[in-house]
Amino acid sequence: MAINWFKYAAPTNFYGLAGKLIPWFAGFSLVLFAAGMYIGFFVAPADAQQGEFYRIIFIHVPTSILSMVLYMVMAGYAALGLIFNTRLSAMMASAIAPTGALFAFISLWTGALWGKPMWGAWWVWDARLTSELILLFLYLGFISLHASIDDPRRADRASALLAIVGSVNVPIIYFSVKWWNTLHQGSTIKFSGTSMHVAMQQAMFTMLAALWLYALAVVLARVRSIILERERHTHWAQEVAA
Amino acid sequence: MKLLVLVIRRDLMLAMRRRADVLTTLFFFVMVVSLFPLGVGPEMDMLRKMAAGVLWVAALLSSMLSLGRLFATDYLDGTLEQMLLAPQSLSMLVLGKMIAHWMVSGLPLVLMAPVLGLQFDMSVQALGILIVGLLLGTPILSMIGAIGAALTLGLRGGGVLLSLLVLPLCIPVLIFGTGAVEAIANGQSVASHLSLLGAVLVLALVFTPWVTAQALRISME
Amino acid sequence: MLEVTKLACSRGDHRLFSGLSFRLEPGQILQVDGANGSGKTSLLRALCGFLMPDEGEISWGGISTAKMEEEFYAKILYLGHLNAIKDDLNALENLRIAAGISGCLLDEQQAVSALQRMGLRGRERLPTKVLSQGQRRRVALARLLVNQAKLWILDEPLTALDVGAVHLIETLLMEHLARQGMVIFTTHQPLQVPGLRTLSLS
Amino acid sequence: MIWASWNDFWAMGGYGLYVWGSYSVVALVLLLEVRAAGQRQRRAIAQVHEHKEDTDI
Repeated sequence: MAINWFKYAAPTNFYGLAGKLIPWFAGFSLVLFAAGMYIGFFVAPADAQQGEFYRIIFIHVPTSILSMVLYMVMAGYAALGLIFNTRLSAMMASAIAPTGALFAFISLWTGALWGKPMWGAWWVWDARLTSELILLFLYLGFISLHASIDDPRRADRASALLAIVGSVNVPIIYFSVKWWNTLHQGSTIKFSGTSMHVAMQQAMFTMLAALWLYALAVVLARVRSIILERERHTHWAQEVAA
Repeated sequence: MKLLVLVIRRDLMLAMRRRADVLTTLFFFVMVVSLFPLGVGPEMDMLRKMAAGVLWVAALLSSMLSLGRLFATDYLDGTLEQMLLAPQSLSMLVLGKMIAHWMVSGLPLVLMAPVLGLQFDMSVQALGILIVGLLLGTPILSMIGAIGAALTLGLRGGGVLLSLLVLPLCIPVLIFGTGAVEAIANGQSVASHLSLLGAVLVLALVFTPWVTAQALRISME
Repeated sequence: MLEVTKLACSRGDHRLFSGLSFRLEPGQILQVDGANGSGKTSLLRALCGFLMPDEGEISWGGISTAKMEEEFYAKILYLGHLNAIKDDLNALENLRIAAGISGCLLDEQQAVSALQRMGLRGRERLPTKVLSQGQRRRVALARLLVNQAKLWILDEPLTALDVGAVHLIETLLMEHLARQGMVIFTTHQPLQVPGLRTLSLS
Repeated sequence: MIWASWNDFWAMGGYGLYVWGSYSVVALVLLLEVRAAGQRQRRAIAQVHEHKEDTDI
């Protein structure tokens, strides 16, 4: 029985599929959250230099990684939506943006709280934190452009183009900020993965998986709402929303 | 090629008929730069250190200011529609508009920068590098700004939204431009900074006209 | 030859028309009529490629216009509600620039004679912002005289025109049709041209 | 269990403010996002019903 995957490219079919997947993603995400927190707080030992406050990285590092990955995934969907004119990809792009922006904000917040005991200041113009701040601006640009255009079709296509231009610029920005940072302060301490205790690594990857599944669940839920909003005048919507 | 020259001549002719708009961009640039010593204090060594940064940020803001009009007036009176129907490539036409915008808003900044640089007691070499940096950098601001102007065509809060979209993308230009001036001040070589700026300029020259053309088609739907 | 098959357009999520098919042969003139908001302008804008239709195909000589792009643009002349003239420039500059952008370079003499034929003698060098609405429409319509487009797409060309100008437009249309040109247009005022076909949207 | 007692756990080696400050904000933000997504879904369904009344008249 060959599953015709293209059937799910249609927003209306995707609505049902997403509905079935969300509980699984949400459930596994909670399980992994619990596991990650347990390993992170009850198994991983204190760090030699940083004592106990290093445990913030179990949230800071995964959210930074995911905020970047989600931006690229968003730009990918945006490109698909523009090139193949598929409405579902455009909806996915605008569904990912808020979650990506929140991850960028969380990464900045936890970065600041980690920076205070580490470097003695709430905000340090460290290369990673600065690039994360710029990534947050790119997200806000995407969201506000999409919000300020009334016609949904133009909103999707305009913000998609912005996401693609943004994704081309992200590496340039990351490089130039790192260049700018080494120019002024010399490179900050590298938190290389190898020197970390194995339990720390496990906690980090578990939290990363948990956050990734969480993002999937929230994005799918949001895309379902977007599909419903866009199809509200169709009979299909009336049946689904009965 | 003829279309490019035609569009540049057209936009320059229009700009000359509305000379005031050209001057407002320049006056804004001068005013913003002159505000900083009032805010930070007159100590010369402090001002010298931040001169490049102040001039570059002011250049960034004043080119944002005039970007709104790049397509807006043509959109309102219907000439933009006719441009979209031009039998030559729209990218070439858009490149013409970008060049015309740069000549009206970017070039005056470059010419005015040395005068303002003296206010900040910049050394002659630093001024020289600043001008070369601005010459390479301001066209990039016009080109990336044109993408924002095309995307926010006809939207309510267009001006502010335009800056929110475009400024993050201009950060590398700001970093390389100011970095070059700082390098010369510390006696290091500026080759790397300016070559990076040149690389971004070439990248922008190749991609932004096409992207802006796509943005215009999307906005004109 | 322009052919439209099963075209459907919508504005926002409101469907304007669907299943629209018609053909336009050289030398033919077609008027699109329908109540306000029935999608007349959207149809013309879809033909120009401004509006992406939901369904249906627009082809020119058998080739889809979406694929032809610039090649198709050389074949058409579109005149919308907006006059597409710059207020700061005078009529002469406007006409020469508009012609230049649409691909045919015009010397001063040709432009002046076109403007004079449109009844703008003596006003060629005045900034268009001082001209009346009717005169500005004449400046916009002067482009009909100076281009080689085969298909004219005119959206209410007669707005703000006096009786004299309407007759002038009618003669221009007939000359264009005589040269095996094609016209598709909308209008709220009557227009007498032999061989006029109408396509109703409502 | 690496913590001597529960209040050692909360103290987090003197850095409790920073660790729990960040984790509580993270939990808050994620919960708010989930709630917002739920609200948006309910509003979308309500919009469909509203639209249904319009077409019925």
